[in-house]
Amino acid sequence: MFQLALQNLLSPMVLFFVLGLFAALARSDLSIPEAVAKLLALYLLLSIGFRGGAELAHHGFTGQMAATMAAGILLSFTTPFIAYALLRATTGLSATDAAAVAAHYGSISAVTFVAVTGMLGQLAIPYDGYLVAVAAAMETPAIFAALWIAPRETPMTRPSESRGLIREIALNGSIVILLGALLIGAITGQRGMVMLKPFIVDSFAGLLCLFLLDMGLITGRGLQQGWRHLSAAVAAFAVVMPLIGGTLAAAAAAAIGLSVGSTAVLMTLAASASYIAVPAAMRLALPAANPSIPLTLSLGITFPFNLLIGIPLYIAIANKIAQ
Amino acid sequence: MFQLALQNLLSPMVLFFVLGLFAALARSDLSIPEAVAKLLALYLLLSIGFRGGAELAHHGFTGQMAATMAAGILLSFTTPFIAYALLRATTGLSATDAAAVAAHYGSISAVTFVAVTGMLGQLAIPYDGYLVAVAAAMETPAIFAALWIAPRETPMTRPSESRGLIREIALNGSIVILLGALLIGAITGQRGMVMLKPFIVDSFAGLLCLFLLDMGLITGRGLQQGWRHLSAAVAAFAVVMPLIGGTLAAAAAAAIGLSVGSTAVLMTLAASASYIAVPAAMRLALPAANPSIPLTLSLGITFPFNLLIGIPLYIAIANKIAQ
Amino acid sequence: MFQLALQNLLSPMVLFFVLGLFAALARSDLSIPEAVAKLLALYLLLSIGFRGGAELAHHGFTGQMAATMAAGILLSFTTPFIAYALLRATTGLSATDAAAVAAHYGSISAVTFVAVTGMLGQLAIPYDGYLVAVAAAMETPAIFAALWIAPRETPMTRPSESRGLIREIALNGSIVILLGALLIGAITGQRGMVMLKPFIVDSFAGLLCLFLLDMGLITGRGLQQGWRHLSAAVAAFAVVMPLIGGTLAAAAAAAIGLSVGSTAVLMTLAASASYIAVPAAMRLALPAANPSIPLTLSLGITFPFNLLIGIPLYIAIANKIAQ
Amino acid sequence: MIVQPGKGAMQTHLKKRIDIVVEAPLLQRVTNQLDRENVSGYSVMPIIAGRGHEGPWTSEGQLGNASQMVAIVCVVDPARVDDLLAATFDLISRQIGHVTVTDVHVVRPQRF
Amino acid sequence: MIVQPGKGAMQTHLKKRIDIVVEAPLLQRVTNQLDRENVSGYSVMPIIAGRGHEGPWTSEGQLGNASQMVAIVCVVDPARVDDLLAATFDLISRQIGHVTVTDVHVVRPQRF
Amino acid sequence: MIVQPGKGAMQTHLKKRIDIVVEAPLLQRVTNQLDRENVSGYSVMPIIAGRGHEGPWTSEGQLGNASQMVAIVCVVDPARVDDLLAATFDLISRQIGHVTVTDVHVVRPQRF
Ligand SMILES: Nc1ncnc2c1ncn2[C@@H]1O[C@H](COP(=O)(O)O)[C@@H](O)[C@H]1O
Ligand SMILES: Nc1ncnc2c1ncn2[C@@H]1O[C@H](COP(=O)(O)O)[C@@H](O)[C@H]1O
Ligand SMILES: Nc1ncnc2c1ncn2[C@@H]1O[C@H](COP(=O)(O)O)[C@@H](O)[C@H]1O
Ligand code: NA
Ligand code: NA
Ligand code: NA
Repeated sequence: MFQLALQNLLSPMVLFFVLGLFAALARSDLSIPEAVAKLLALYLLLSIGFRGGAELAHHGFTGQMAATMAAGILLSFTTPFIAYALLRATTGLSATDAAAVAAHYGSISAVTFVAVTGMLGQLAIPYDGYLVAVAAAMETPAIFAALWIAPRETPMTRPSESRGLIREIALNGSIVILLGALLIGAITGQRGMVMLKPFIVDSFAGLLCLFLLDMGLITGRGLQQGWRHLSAAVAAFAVVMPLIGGTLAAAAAAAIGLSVGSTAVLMTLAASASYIAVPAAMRLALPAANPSIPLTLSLGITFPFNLLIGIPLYIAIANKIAQ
Repeated sequence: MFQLALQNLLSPMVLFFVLGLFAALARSDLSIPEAVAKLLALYLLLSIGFRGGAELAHHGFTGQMAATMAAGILLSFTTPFIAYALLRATTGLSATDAAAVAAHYGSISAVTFVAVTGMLGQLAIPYDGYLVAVAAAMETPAIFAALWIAPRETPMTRPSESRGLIREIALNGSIVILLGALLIGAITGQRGMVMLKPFIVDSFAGLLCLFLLDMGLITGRGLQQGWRHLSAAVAAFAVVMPLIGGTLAAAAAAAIGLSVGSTAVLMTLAASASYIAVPAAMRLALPAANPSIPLTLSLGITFPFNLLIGIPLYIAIANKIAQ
Repeated sequence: MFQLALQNLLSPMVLFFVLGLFAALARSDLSIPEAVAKLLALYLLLSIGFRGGAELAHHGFTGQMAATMAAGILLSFTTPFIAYALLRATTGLSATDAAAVAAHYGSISAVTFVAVTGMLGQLAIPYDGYLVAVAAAMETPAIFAALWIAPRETPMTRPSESRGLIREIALNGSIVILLGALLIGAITGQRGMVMLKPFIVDSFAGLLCLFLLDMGLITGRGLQQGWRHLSAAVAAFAVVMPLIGGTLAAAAAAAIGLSVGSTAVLMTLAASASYIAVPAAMRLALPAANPSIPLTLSLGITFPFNLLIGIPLYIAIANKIAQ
Repeated sequence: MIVQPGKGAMQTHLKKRIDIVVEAPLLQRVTNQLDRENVSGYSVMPIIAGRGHEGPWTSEGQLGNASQMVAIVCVVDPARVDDLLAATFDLISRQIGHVTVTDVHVVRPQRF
Repeated sequence: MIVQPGKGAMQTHLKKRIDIVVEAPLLQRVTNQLDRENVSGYSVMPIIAGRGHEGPWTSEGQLGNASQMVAIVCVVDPARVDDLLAATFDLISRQIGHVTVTDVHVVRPQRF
Repeated sequence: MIVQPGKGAMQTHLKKRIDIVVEAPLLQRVTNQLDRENVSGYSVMPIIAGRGHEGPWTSEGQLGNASQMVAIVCVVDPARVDDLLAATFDLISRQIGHVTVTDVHVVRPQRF
């Protein structure tokens, strides 16, 4: 376990994240253009999507896959209720703000997903390809849970807008690319893999480093701006909630009988909090919520917590409980 | 032939194009930053240019090359007259609009060129390196043909501007990078190829996928906006004209005695319609033409037609007629 | 020597630079988006930083390293005095302009550093990894020297600003990424190298070509605009000063007993002039200086001089004097 | 307003330029609203950084657009300003953003 | 105009800000024209999306610039407005685009 | 100003829009200054090319930001203009750049 944590902390990926964090906190002018950050995110999602699909082509559809998918959706829909209750009990956040934060923590962080697959790759621990689909399926149920929870003071103005909102959430870019690449990987299988391997597999670690450098930079900048929004209780939530989510996922994974790698991935997904898809959705659906609070929590505390401590912990636990 | 079409349709490249098309038509917010799209285009042109040059270094200057070059220029200059006559006979387009569309179809699409080389690479069918130079040479003659055809109602204001126009057309970015990389490939030959192979060859398929994803996105968005500019007759032109161009090129290729791969490439070039270089040139040279019409036709109909149906068809025909 | 110069001139890197130069001077609209240029620069710095660190992990800290570091800092701090004296004696530049130019020539060009390592890689001549740290250390002393030299007509307005300036200079992005990647390379050593090699090593030559294409473009555009700022004496300075800096570095390298590769790198660093970090610092510290003069000199004359003639010359000399 | 009568004097006409600064996720809602109001057109311009009541932000390195702002510029006839302000006020007042109205003169009034 | 006389009162002077929105391929023609008219300078600002009579467009993922617009901002002396409108009208009227003129005040009048 | 009284008439209020065009390396100095002056906010907009007394520049392919300009837009109460001009004049006058002030109307005056 300690060995694992150290190996994680001393991986180039994590070190580049720390470098970015340091640069931002030291107010260096190091910066990565927005277009580059978006290219890197697109590449990483496309890569894990495609590889998941190619792996899926080997194994086909199984009952385990259906069970894991159901578990993921359930986790995404139920954890917001836990998160909301916890926030209302332990912090002074308003009902609207608490609901918005709950949506972020029920949903998942595609970037954290990428990070755990990178770490598993380093350790040569395999995971099931269909988890890409599970990740995509876990993005949105939490949003609907949060809209259910949130006080309905501000009525959605137009039905056309709320229809628009559902489409925007269901078809957001990261879901489309993840599922699309998964499908293409499944269709083209080994043949596609041979063609794309130099780009999709060989360059992965290097581009992940560059991406985590950027994540470090924006995490650091977010913390510099956002810390004043955070009471100690709110900050504590951002560490406790991933552990709750991860524990629930561990129980589900054990019940389903997932492998070590898949258990670790499901735990990480449940433990992660969105900071791309859900923040945008909340600006449309819950405009009265203060956007800085969930962003600072998920990007500034939960993401580094998961990257530095959570992921090795989840892998270690998966090692214990999975067969 | 059917086998070939299926293999094309199920290639990762085409599937990523379809994914982008789907995302745009479903109004997903998936998007690729402009800077990334331009990087991908630059990379692809540089790669096929350099590889063409390195191949050329092997074979040197031949009579066949000169003949193919002449054929390409002739095709580019003459097909606008056919296109114009066809449009005026079968559609209600004004003389100016018809001339502008004709320029697009006489010229070539560098992206379609990249696609056919990708497809040939997959099938392990070689083509002659000098076709890169032929492609570059085919970009501009059509523009001059169209200016010749177009009614001269709106006189070019200044001689300095029309001189400027010729320079802008002859030295547009894609021509410079194609020919420049060709030259550098020819000069550095095998030595350069060894140095650059991981970047220029190995990553090609993956980056082409990403690029075609973007092409799918902009094609879908273009169709959404542009379809209302299109009558059935105008839309039909966008499918018929590539077949006419391809047939003429097939005849030329047979007369010259080109190989299967080179015949397929020349047919594809003639069948393709510009949507980067010529649209910009038309805004300067024929401002009275409606820019949406040729763009919707070439990007929204002819490009997907060539990608999905045309290219496998041209390869199949080339297989029949070439030695 | 002649052989070496030819091999340099006919390397794909230099040819792509020349292509960019040609395109800019011919006013082609070929262009590389700013975001892409910044990605390429980031990648190249990260790559040489990381490789330097991985190499360092092998050899550890040595006295030679400390001596070279000291020599580099000394060169950076002292050459501005020489440059200033030379400029004031031979050109009509004002004291402020001369001081600003001197800062550029005392400091180093990270891009030229990348170019010499590319050239040495092609020739399979190794150099010491710690030179990355030396390069980073040489960036800033020249700036302080120039502020010392410059006439103090325009007082820095606020102490907080001049403190800010020092931080900005010391923590500018290229220094942070170079040193950060060096550290990460040193920490992760061989293990990290295996993971990142396809990205960091294999793609290096190709991405360097693309980067030098961009450098050619901006050099050409800079020359087009900037030549009218240049008298013959000022232009001559931009060729003479690198030779002076290179000579001083050669003497230092010989005294320390550096290898051929390391001697060539130290000479190139001393001979190079900044055009990213120092220009920005000068706008803050010496606003009265005309920014076009040093930029045109360092980017328009000294960089191409070093790339085309200087680097092969420094390698040839290093071959003579080093053991 | 007649600018400098003389050789090239061009008649110009008063219009209003409306600048709407909103959160990026809201962009499409606002342009949909402008479409519904039948404005002749609008242009979207990027904002790369800023500061407001919530503190500073920058687009650098960002993956999502939730914390970013964009500017929508729309030149309209003065007679339309009030309707447009009313139409966008609903949207803007619930979210982060603001609207300014400026007098501008144009040469071809029928375009707007 | 004297803005608030008092400790730091700064004298400001009336100038005109000309905003020219044109198709991107036309950019250089317009700036060449401004150069010929000897304006003291101009700034080019990006437009990333928009809608006009031809429908909406966006720069996202675009390879060419044919369907894009850019904004050219030029601050000039009021006395120059008419000439500049006449000089650019030729270009703009044949293409897609429009021009607005706004009153602005500056501190250092001799710069423009 | 009351824009068209009637069904949706919205009361608008006079504010000033200050556009500061400065060299990119100076951006943070200017925004620090605005922070010190306690403005309610500002937006930074990109400039991608331009021409001034030193000749033309473009951001295309650039690695550094030394030769680039950015625009800082700040909407403020008319009473604050003079202080802000004085505060930024110090910075701008030593460097390359300029400042314009424009009358604008807003709906929610208390925001600025
Ligand atoms: N006075 C202002 N002038 C210009 N832009 C502003 C101003 N106030 C706010 N903004 C912009 O609007 C965003 C949101 O501001 P706020 O609504 O105060 O949270 C800021 O980050 C700025 O980009
Ligand atoms: N009223 C307007 N206000 C602001 N921008 C406009 C307006 N009308 C048109 N535009 C811009 O100019 C482009 C061309 O418009 P049009 O000339 O109507 O085809 C549009 O796509 C917009 O970017
Ligand atoms: N009259 C002007 N209108 C708009 N922008 C200008 C003007 N003059 C200068 N600029 C901008 O400010 C930069 C510096 O100009 P200058 O201070 O004249 O060297 C130019 O490159 C333009 O981007
Ligand atoms: Na979660
Ligand atoms: Na054609
Ligand atoms: Na130097």
